Amino acid sequence: MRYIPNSPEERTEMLHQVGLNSAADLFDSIPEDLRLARNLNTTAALSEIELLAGFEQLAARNTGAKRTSFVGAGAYQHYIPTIVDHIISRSEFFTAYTPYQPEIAQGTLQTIFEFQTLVCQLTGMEVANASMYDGSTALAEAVLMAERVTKRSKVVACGAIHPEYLEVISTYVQHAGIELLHAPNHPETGQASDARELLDDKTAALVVQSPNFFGCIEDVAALAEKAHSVGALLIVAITESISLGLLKSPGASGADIVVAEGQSFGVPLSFGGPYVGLFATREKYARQIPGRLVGEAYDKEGRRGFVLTLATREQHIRREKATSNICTNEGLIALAATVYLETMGRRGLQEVAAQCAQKTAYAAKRIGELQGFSIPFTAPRFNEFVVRAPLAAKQLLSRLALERNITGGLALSRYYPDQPNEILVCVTEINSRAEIDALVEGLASQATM
Amino acid sequence: MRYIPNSPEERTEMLHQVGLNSAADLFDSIPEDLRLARNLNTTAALSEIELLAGFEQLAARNTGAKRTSFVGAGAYQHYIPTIVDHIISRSEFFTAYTPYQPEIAQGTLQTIFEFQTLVCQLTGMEVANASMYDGSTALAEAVLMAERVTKRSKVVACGAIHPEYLEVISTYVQHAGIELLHAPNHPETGQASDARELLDDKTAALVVQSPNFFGCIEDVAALAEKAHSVGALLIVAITESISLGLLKSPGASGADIVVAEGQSFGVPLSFGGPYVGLFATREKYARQIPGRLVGEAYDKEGRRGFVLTLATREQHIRREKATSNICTNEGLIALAATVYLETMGRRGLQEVAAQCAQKTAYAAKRIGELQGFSIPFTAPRFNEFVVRAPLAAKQLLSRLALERNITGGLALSRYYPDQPNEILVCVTEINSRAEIDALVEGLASQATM
Amino acid sequence: MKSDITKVTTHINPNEALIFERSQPGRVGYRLPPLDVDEQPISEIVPREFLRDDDLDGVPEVSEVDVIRHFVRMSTWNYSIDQGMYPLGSCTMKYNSRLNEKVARIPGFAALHPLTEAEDAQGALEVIHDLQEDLAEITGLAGVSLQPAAGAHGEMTGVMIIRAYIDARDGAEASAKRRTMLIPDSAHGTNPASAHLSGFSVKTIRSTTEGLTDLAHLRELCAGGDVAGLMLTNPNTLGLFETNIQEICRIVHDAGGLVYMDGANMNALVGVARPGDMGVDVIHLNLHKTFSTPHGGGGPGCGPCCCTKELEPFLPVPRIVKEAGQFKLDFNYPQSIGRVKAFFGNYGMMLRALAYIQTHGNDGLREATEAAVLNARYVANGLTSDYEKPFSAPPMHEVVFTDKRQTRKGVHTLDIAKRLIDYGFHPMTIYFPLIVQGAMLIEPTESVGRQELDQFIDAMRSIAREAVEDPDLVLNAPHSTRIGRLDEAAAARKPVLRWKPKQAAFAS
Amino acid sequence: MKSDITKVTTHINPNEALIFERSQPGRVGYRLPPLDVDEQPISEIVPREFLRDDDLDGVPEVSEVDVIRHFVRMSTWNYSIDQGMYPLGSCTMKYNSRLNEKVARIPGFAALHPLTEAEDAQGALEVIHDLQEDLAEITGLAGVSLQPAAGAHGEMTGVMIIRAYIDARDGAEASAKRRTMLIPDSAHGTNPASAHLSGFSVKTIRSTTEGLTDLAHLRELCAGGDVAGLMLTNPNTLGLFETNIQEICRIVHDAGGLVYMDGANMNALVGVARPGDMGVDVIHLNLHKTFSTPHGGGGPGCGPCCCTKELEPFLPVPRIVKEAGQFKLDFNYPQSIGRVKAFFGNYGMMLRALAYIQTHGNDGLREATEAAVLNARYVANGLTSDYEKPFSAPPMHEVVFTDKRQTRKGVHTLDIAKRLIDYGFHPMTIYFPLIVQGAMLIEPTESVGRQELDQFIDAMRSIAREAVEDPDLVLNAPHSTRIGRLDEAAAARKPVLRWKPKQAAFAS
Ligand SMILES: Cc1ncc(COP(=O)(O)O)c(C=O)c1O
Ligand SMILES: Cc1ncc(COP(=O)(O)O)c(C=O)c1O
Repeated sequence: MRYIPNSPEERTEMLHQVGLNSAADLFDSIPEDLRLARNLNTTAALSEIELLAGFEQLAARNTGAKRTSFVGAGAYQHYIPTIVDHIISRSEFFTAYTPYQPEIAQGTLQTIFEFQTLVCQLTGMEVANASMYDGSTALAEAVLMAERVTKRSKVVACGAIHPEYLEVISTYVQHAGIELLHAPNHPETGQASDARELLDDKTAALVVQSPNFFGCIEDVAALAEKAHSVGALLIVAITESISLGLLKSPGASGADIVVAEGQSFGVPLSFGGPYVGLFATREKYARQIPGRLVGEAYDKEGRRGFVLTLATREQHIRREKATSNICTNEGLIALAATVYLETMGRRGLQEVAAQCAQKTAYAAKRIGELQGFSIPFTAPRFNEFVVRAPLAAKQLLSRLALERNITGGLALSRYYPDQPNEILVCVTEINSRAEIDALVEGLASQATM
Repeated sequence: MRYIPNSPEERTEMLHQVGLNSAADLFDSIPEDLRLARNLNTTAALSEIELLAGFEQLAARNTGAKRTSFVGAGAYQHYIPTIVDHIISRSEFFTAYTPYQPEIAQGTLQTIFEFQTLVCQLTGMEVANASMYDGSTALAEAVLMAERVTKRSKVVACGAIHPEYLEVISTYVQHAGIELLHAPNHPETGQASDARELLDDKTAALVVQSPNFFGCIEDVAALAEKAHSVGALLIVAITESISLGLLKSPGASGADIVVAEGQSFGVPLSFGGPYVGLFATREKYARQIPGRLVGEAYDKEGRRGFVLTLATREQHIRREKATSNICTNEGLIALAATVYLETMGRRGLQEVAAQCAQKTAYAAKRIGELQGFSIPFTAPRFNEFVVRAPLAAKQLLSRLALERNITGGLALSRYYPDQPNEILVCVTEINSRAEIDALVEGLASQATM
Repeated sequence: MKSDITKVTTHINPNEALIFERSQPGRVGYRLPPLDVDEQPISEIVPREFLRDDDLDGVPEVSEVDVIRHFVRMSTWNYSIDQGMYPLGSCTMKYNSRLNEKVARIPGFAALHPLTEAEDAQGALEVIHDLQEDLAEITGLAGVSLQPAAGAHGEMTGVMIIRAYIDARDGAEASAKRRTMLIPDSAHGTNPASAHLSGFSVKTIRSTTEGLTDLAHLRELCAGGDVAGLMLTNPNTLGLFETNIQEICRIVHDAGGLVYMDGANMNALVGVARPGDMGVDVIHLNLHKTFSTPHGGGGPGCGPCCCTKELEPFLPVPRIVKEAGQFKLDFNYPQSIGRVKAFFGNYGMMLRALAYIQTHGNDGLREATEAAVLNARYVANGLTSDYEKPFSAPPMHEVVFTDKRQTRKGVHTLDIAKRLIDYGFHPMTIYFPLIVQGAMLIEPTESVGRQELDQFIDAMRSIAREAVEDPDLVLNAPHSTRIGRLDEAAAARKPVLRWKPKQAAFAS
Repeated sequence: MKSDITKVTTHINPNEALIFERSQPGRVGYRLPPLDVDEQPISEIVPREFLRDDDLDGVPEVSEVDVIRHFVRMSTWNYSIDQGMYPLGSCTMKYNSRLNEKVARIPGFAALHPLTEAEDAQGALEVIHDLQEDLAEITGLAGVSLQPAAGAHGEMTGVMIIRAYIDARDGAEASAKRRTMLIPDSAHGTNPASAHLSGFSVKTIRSTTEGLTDLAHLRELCAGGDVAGLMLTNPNTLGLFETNIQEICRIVHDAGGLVYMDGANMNALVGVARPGDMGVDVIHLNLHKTFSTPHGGGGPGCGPCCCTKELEPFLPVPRIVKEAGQFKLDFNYPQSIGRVKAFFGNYGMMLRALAYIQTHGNDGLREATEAAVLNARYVANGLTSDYEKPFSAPPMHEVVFTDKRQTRKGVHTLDIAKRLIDYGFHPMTIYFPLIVQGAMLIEPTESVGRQELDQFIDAMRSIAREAVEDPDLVLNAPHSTRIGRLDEAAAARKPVLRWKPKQAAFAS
């Protein structure tokens, strides 16, 4: 096996050196009847040529990957600067472990420190951790943290949170004695309705996503004020982090915990992962944060370095009393996001966000003018919006795919069977005007059939 | 411009610091009337997205790149281990210059020393240089070196040398007062004919390619003996270096200078370049070698290192009296070849060569049995052979391409208009039995049309 | 076999400031295509009060060249697998194949949106399905979910499955009395943390002086009738195979509990023995350990959860199933614990792991296990003369030593670890497992050749000598790195967790 | 602006033996698909006497992991552009864009065979054609061949074109009397070497004390009537623009000669001035300098040859031409000097150079030139107080200083260069051009930011101080590298150019 340095001959010599006759002897401590007497029933070894051919064939059957796409809904296609992949492919980064030995891991540690800083700057918060698995688990952890911080057990979730995020929250909190309430969204605006009646002095947190699942920008400041008025925390979730280049930061609007999916920052769609969860909060809650934190430190000569810190929060020290069970996080993806953010920089992030908003406005305007189509929600939007079609969305979309090789959006019926005609459309800087116009024509042609 | 670190503001400050008002002032020493008053008439700046889309479109028009191919003739498709590209993409290798400062270039120097050693081992020679531009220029330089070494001016080239190599030799020697003679090949065997009548005491070198352009393995030992009998050198050229894994080394057969195209060692076809020329000879001629040489050296503490050596042969010291004008060579491609050779290793090189020979034998046998087709040359072959078709090769091949998406080989009429029906077919480890069978069927179907 | 122990020397290494300290107004590292739709005033699209008003103050402005140099320079400060042996016990730092990286970047996978309709993502779903089948075969456990993003996530999933199963089996009321999870004192911290997340209270099982689970104590704890399950690592974190595993499972099962196995150490078992055959009910795997998906400086991982047919109905949804040659998402598992992550999990890691399995082939998987255990045995053999080996049983894929002999001279595990750096090695895992005072847990993996193992053994022995002859040399190590030991206590006392512009640095 | 001059520190760095010293019988790093045709005895395919009989003795046997670690470790011994400023004068070490690397690897190009029929390679040929057009526009010279593989190769091509042109113009006999090529004493070594390859004898032109071509001497040499041409570098290798270029061309032309320009220094001119407009007849470019194709530790390069319409018929064949929207190979140039390389030249470099040109855009190309010249001017400005600047004229893209002041204390250019390494910089080009005693030729290029330029200036100044206060410190530099200065004299005296097995090492 070409990945194993020692040749069979060398291994035989080593076996003798440790006083054994055969490789089988290495497993003497395993009871005879537990040892597998046969070969595993997995494939025989493949060469690179065969293996690549096999995966290329599989990839070719992912017809969806080749289409012009307007699907977002928690995973977004954005331009990824070429250097991102080159840097995360450096042996020194991708084949290193968690930086437990700072003297030989400063490369990883300083990049995480930069990541934490960037997350704070973008979210408008004071502290951020070294990453969570993804946006959905970060949100679930935020809910658990709110319960720890407030010692309250009720959590109110605004309606238009990504349905899969809501499912993950429910899974996480099911044994934590937390009562999860859902506040409906306003049918016209599409924004969170006045949740005041659900909020009370038992409420640990009000949870809102902005822009929400339907693309509507929420009035975060107003919600923060409502939450704070009953002593609850406001948790803001963001699935489209590029929006932070244009929209007021949750921090500036009064959020107490901000979580986000960082995939939009230079991470390929890759059928849903690996992505990276961003987690930020107020300095006063720093010791309640789940996951790893990197901090500044100095050696005897006063040289600056960085180390994993506040470890007493974590499972390897606190065990069952830890702030979370997370250990391995999304290090390399956090690095990718860091490279992306530093490459795009201050002006690039602003321009990407502005282009998304402009192109989306253009698309929404043109689709809104189409015979038979309407745009139900009136709230301001960033780069996603709901379209109400004159026919079943699934049917319309599969025709669009077949006839024009366009994935026109997400049929909301996937999550809301009672909304068969609604499509969630996403437009980013990747979508050219020509593609948008093709989508509009495609929709028009379907309506008039 | 994102590749230029200093911002316009910074550059303005710097201009003032050096006492200038504008960028234009930087060019005061250029006469006014020579300064370009307009913008260059090249394209406006493109973003990564636009640029990649443009090149992808161009690439899509290279329909030949997508076909099953049996073309060799000096450039061969072989399996390239994935790690080759990863290693040559290391910043430390591909963004370094020629190793002029050994203290901070040992990475490059040690790899070149390994390259030189591997070339010696494979060719059976005693010294090898750090690379030439490619096989064709390496051969031309070999001819010039033979003239220097022997102080003789006549060079005899066996007939079946790659036509483009012959053209390059003619260009190189046209002003060197060298007379270039061509010895015809034997019509049945396809091997070099007895060139004895052309050899005399004015002959600097006999030049032979093996396997030759028609795929025939030459009797190098016999030719060496002929050359040496008149005091001439034998120069052996190899276009398919993989053959060295199976065939007797030129050194073992008495060659004095061996040059080869190293493309087969892990280098993509890339429409003809960059490739890498291998150049090896006898130790006694070391000071006559063109190009760079790396040698072992030690520092004060006796630590081993490597340096560029015997520089007195080279242009930067010897100027017009140098052994060659070459300066920049093919460093990174030599590195790729080194990675390839070390990854395949002793056994891998033997297996690749054996598979090429076996599959070629299979293909030749099946095609030879086809109604109307014949295999003109009887000499033993490695992985190429000539097929004589019952119709015009160009026509046959374009039909094969159209109907079966197979490039069946090279129409020899490209170089030999008097051989309209002949096809040079190459089979490597990349070509599966199924592909070979498809070629055979394809040929058969064409014959019976 | 004595080797030349100087694996490293010192050489110039670039310094590099924080990117925020490098930033210069007006520098840019990007370019986008010009906006191709008619631009409207942004405030007509988004009302002013919702717009950012800080102009992204503080976000760096640098050129592409600055970025490349920034990260390339910082990268040279890291030790990595590609530079050599990385013997972190319990972490299985094996070679990360370049081939697998290439596979994960094939556009047909990398550009595929997770909400693509199943019929347009058949290839991607087949990969998930095939990997599920392979992992089921390797573990001997039929039900598999690839959704968990890492080991701890898989633990949480597995423990929740146990809870849901018992709820269904005994009914809510009876189940409510079973809220105890048994965990050995040698277990990894994520085990109790995950049990806690699932609402269990943890009871700790003692290990015997041989480093194995104390059966008597286990029986005693099981007697209470409140035991929902046991979380066992096997081979355990001391690198020892739990020889009584069958008996252990019997005891727990008889007490009405289920057995969870932490599969982090599967590199000792793949192709040799299967947890399912041992009586284990549910397990998590670390694809980023046993199946070589890159650790990436802390992740991403992938922590599949495998369980018995009986527990399968409780696995997270969606399940990826094959019906009439078609691959589809199946949400119809009413007893499922629910979703633990958006979409399908860390898909890119699944591609790499499947490539690993197919590249090795069934014989290669066993060969890797044998080579890994042999390397650990070889190191154990080479160090016993100089270091205290607390347990006599032959180690599997990793071996634990202690600093007992060195402490006499005031040299502790931390010092030995730091001194190893001067010899060019990444230190082993230290002070874990917690039950072993001054533990040094060494896992070479199969990816190290004999010469380097010899270098490592020689380095460790040389350090043992230094600890006697020149303790200060060891106490002040490392001596060859760009920075020395950092004051972690001070860092935790007044944590600085982000960069701030100098003037603002004092505020807050 | 004073900067923190510690650009580097020292850190552990891996040692690594030669692969031949690491090789172990039986190790393998490859796997091929099984042979899928019926195997015959090899000797039935190739007669025994033609088969290898040494079993490839000595060729290494290592695993894939060994190979990765081998090269990754060795790579860390290199300095590279990605680590910082690389001010090698005349070499134009600018940023190598990752985007260009990606372009060159697009399968439609990378997998394309050079003998593909033109109609099946239209995209590839269009790239060649477009690059030819762009280079013609940039140089102001209409005829372009991309066939030469590097600068020296382009020189040979250009000089042969001059010879062929004169043969055609004057007839063989008269032409035979024109065999002198004039080359300034400051020229790069490849110039005379290339002239010699084309059968010319070289006469050297003096430079004036201002560092420019001595017109009087030029006139004198031209008087002989034997002059075929002049090979001039402009800006010359002293970094100075030949202000009299028009007059120079006139003199040579009047004498019946042609003007060849060495375009290695085009980074000072692109978008600002065009050789064609100056009267130059033929030029070579170094795409691996001005157009940023990576230097790769010594190559590959690409040295296009550009010439006037008049000389176009003599360019190498095949030419790539556009006819009725189709791109084709045109061999029909009876006066061509012939082919200088198999196939089309270093195609991969052409892709990168075109990507460079399109990424910059016409304004960006000029911007890069301005930034490059400004950076050189800035360095010149910063060093004049401490180092001897032999020529007063303002430098273009590079500037030459000497060790004149430092030699008083016995410190020479070589020592200053080696000491720069301790400060984290790659040294400048030293002892070139030959006419300047103790030359230090500094070319920062546009790819360096102001802070690093300041670091460089500070480092140089600090070395100047050290040369006075502590000369030995400089004389024994570098002090921070894994090896010290190597004994190159001894290496050349008894050259060891390849590894040999120990026992055999003495034989031969
Ligand atoms: C024994 C053991 N269990 C569980 C874990 C947790 O796995 P992860 O870090 O992937 O969450 C680890 C890895 O650190 C481990 O070593
Ligand atoms: C002025 C000058 N001319 C010619 C050359 C030769 O170019 P190349 O090395 O590409 O052959 C160089 C590069 O070294 C140079 O600096």
